[in-house]
Amino acid sequence: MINKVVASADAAIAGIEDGMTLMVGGFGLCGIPENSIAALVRKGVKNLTCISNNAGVDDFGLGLLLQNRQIKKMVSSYVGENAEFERQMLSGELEVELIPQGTLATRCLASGYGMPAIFTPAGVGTEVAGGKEVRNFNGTDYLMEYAFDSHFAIVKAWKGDTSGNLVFRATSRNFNPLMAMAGKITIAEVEELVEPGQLDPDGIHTPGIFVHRIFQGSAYEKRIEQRTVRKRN
Amino acid sequence: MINKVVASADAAIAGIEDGMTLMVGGFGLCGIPENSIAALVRKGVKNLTCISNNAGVDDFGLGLLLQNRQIKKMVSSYVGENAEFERQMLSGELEVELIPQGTLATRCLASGYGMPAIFTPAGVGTEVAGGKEVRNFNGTDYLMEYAFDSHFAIVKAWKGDTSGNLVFRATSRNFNPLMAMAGKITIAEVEELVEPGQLDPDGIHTPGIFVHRIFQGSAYEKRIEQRTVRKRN
Amino acid sequence: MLDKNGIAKRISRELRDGYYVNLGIGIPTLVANYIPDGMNVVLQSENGLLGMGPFPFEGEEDPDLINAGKQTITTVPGSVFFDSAMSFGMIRAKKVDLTILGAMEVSDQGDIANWKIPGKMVKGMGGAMDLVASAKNIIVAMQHVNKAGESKLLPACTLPLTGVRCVKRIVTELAVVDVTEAGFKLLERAPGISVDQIKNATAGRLVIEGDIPEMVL
Amino acid sequence: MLDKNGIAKRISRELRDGYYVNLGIGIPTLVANYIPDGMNVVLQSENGLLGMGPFPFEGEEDPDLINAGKQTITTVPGSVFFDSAMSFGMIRAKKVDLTILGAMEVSDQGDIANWKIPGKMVKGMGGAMDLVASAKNIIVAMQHVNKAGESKLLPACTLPLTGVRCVKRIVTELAVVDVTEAGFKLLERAPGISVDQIKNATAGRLVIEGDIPEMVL
Repeated sequence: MINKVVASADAAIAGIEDGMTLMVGGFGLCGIPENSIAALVRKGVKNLTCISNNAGVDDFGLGLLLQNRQIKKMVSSYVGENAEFERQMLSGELEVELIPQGTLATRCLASGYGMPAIFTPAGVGTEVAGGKEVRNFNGTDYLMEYAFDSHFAIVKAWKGDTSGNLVFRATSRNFNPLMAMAGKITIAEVEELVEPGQLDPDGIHTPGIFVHRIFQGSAYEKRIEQRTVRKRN
Repeated sequence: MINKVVASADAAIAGIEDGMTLMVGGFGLCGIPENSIAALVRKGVKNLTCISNNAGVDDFGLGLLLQNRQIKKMVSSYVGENAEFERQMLSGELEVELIPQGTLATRCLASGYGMPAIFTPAGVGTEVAGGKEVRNFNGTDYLMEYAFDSHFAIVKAWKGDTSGNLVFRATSRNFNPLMAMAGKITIAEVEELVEPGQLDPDGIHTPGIFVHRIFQGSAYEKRIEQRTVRKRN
Repeated sequence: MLDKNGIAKRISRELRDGYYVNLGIGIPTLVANYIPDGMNVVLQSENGLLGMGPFPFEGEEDPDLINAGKQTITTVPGSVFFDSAMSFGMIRAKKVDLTILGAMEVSDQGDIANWKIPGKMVKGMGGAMDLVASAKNIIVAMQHVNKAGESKLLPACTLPLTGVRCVKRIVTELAVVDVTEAGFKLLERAPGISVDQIKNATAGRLVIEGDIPEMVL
Repeated sequence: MLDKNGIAKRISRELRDGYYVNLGIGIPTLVANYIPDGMNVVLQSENGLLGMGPFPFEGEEDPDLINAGKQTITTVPGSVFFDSAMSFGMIRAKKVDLTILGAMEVSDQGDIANWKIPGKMVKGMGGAMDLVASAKNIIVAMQHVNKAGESKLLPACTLPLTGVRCVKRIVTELAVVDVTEAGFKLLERAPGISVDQIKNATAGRLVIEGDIPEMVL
């Protein structure tokens, strides 16, 4: 097996330069690559375009890059709950492209599967359709949407082996396996790094062929955005 | 959870009528729905169109339906190793549509994911491209291929729970999860049927929402087409 | 006049045994509290879960286990996790039987607006555009009139659209209406609400045929 | 003149550490026997496996574990199984570094024919059309001439095509040639084979520049 292990988050993000496009996994703060984001803050690369379902909160997740003025453009489906984001967007410092969540996911899938474009009914008849090709199949209109083109994808998995095979846990899976497939260079951070053969070959979500660099992250904070509980009776 | 269990293979194939289109999982004889095929032979439905990567061998798999003259048309990527198939095809009794294997798989995926068409470079410039729309993206030509439309999908899994969640084993996965997603009505036979909660929710390949009927098969023969071994030193 | 829980309770009567259901944020989430005993309904959360359970007990929150509203949740036996492409795949392929979501405006052709108010901070459509474009059955849970007393059931939406000609049924604090070729068709009145009150609160075309029964909750 | 194992051995010199490789049926399968010690090469089998191992020991065959040629095989530590859509997804997305397959004919523009002979029973293209359309590097392992002594390296294929302008390199019993704008470019001679022998066996345009070295095996 091919060894994809790098020593640290800082080593993993080598080659990420000003102006590049990054895909960043996670849904809200769930399943985000915390260690890699911290390394990007340390590195200080600027003018990034980030394709990510959300933009973090003010002081966590991609919010840390926003605080540090490292992001030029966000491509997301939902960017609420982030005052600094709102300020930068309204002041024109930050460019925002909003995309339906399923379209975002499927454009990642298209990249990973080598399909240049897909058809989806999401957004037909809305401002999202502006400038896009509309095509009717069997009486239904669909928008043609293109595969994403990004320099790097950065994802977070639960477990991974040294050859880059990844397993995700619960809903922290979300966009991670899709972006892992879509990156020209894919960086994976994992909570637990194991040797090849220690993951069930039937249970791997992302085959290592899609992953170029892997490292075991540390000190995961896993912040909860909406802590909702019920009382014990 | 919703209970999808039916009593037998014969009960599972209820509603399959003459002239219908069926997707049948498996690659060669690996991962084929043996019990359901036997039930189709017993039922004797005729003029079937079968979408399946292969056509079995003379006396096993879909070959049993061919022997019994139940198939009008095969949609496959490879149909070698079947003398009865060859005889029926050359005599004009059997219609055959050959499709590149990746196109076959992706047309199933398209159905399962509600995408009316996909683009693939496979077959560009060959006779497979005949009559199809060719479209250039970023300097490469692609064929537009349509999602499959079938009445039933019949798949074989290793384990399944009563709500239809499926887990496949090794390379018997192949087309099974794709066809499971693509069927208007999906029938799954499993080697072991368990209660909801007994399968790892992170390790399920096909969510039960795609499966309409499930039953535990019996007496799996699992015939091997090419028994290749090496000597112990 | 119904409160939010009343709207949710009325919508729960639209559930059928064996349904897979996607519940939006707000009133739709409350519908989960009124699933009839013994009825098997599976909740889909578009961030990658089939079989959403109730909120966790305090101290048992799992940061890796949230719903599309980013709330901590639990699973039920038979739950399954998947990625976002498969999640919207099953939505797009119409495997989800019923989608219940909120709206700012609905037109009498079934258009819906629920994601953007010009001049205000736009948070994004999330999965709403995918859900409304693909759902085989959409019920909207909403207030009949806004805080200024203006109808939200309109001849045409004034806000940017989320989807066109997709809403099938609307449940409000005043009424249940279906979207038909002829406009909003009044089906039921909320307890104590008159047909005239509903007429006055509805700006879009309203079809009233025969006696309009009061809702059974 | 090389035998089949010789061709496979020569092709094995094209492997690089860290490559993901798809091997077709026939001579390409033999390449697996010549992977240099210590080189990490991962074999992809398009029926849904990364990390194909050797054939099983007798008695250890697993009917659920086969390769694309339907042969019983084994896995290696770190192997992973996936469905056919993901398998061809990774092929289409050019994640497989090298594809080695057989051919009936190759043209001097890189067209390949390897799936159909008119008048004979057509078995189907299997995954060949996907592989040749998408591979970032394709090496063809084939005989230079057919049993009748006719060249299979042609100005244009006579058989139905599998793919167009896709073959990069060809290894035969006589030679190694690259497909270039100017036609087949002769790179190496098989041991004991002269340039003239190769010329005589090649019907397509053949570019010969300088001294042509003998293969190192």
